[in-house]
Amino acid sequence: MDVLYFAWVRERIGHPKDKVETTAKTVRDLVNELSAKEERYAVAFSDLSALRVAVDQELTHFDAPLAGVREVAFFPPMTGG
Amino acid sequence: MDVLYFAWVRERIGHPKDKVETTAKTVRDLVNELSAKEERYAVAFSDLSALRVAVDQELTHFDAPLAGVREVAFFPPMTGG
Amino acid sequence: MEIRVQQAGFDLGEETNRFANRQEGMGAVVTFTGIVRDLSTGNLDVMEIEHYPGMTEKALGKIASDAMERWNLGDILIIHRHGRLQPTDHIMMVATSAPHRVDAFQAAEFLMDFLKSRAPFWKKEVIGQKAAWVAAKDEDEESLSRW
Amino acid sequence: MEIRVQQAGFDLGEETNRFANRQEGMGAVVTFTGIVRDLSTGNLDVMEIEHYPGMTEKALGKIASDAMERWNLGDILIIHRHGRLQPTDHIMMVATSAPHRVDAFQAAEFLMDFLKSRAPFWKKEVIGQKAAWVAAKDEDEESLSRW
Repeated sequence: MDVLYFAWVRERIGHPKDKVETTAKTVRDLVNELSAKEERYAVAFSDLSALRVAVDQELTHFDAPLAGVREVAFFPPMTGG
Repeated sequence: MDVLYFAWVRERIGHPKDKVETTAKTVRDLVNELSAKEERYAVAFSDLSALRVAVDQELTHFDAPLAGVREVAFFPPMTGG
Repeated sequence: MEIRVQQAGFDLGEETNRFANRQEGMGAVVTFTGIVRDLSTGNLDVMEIEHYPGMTEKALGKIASDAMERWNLGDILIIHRHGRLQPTDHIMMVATSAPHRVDAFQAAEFLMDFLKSRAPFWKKEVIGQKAAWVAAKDEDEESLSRW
Repeated sequence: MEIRVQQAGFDLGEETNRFANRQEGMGAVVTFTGIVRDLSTGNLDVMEIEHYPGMTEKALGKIASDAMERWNLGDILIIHRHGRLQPTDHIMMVATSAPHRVDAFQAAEFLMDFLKSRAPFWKKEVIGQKAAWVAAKDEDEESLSRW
């Protein structure tokens, strides 16, 4: 599964993308798995209310299931326009 | 006093402007005076709810006073834009 | 504030660029353009727009000043044509600039609502030998009540 | 519907004319343009805009389709830049056309509200050696509730 990071999430984690082998059932499980792996992930994910998540390029919530998913992305609230 | 007509009011009356000597106290008095003068005025002014009036180039109502006024204009509701 | 009442056509793109490029510190520009459209009922040949010289400029100036007071704006442009127009001709445009988008949008809508029912323009549609003055819509008058 | 996500600049006037001129039977065109403005706090040197290639186009496509379904529109144009921009550069524009003005205005505001909070763009302001991500505003999220 590709895990992507944008804006300050990318900066805190230090790279834009991970390839992850995971048995995480939900986005939240994946977040916990990544946070346990390294401190910089724990820091980036410390306040989920400041984050948004997209699964296969659709905005969703942290309890979304990951079965069959190819791409998960984490980023702060958008500021386009 | 200049009395101006626009759009179908102008067409019904047959010309765009009258120079009027009047002792009319209000717009409504002026309308009655003009309507009494000739049939085409009476026709043009038959339904005041379908008309608007401007006094010295400001929209106003039919009971507006005419003292010191230089220009009165009658026309249908506007349709610009 | 720039207000022009003119018979001549105008280039929407050029006016939009000229307006946008002279703004300083503005984050948002909104434009509205009114276009002569063909009638659903048939082939419109000509749209004639009559206006009240003198009062037109005053009324548009008042509407623009009211908008400048009411919202945090940088600038306003209003161009309105009169005379004989063809389908697809641009009738008029307004442009607003503001630090933030909500002000630019609100002011542009306000300008259009008041311009429609308070600026002395009258449209006449000519189809072949027939000509008919466009009737004002109740909804245009009602839309003023939201401001 | 035309949606472009690009690094290159665009000419607002040309895009506006091109959009307006390809409409048929439309009486109203509304455009919104977002411009990099200098900060009240000092001199902005650069605005960097990051986006999520792939998702950006999908999200904008969805927002535009929703607007087409919801209002009586002729067409929609969305252009959004990414990369490094300077103060006074145009960041993005939307254009809508409709038979009547209310649809064109409403759809343009709807597009902007959703584009702000639902399309994956992130702005970073660079002043000298300092850089800061622009924080999302609560009011932008709240403005979605009116639709």
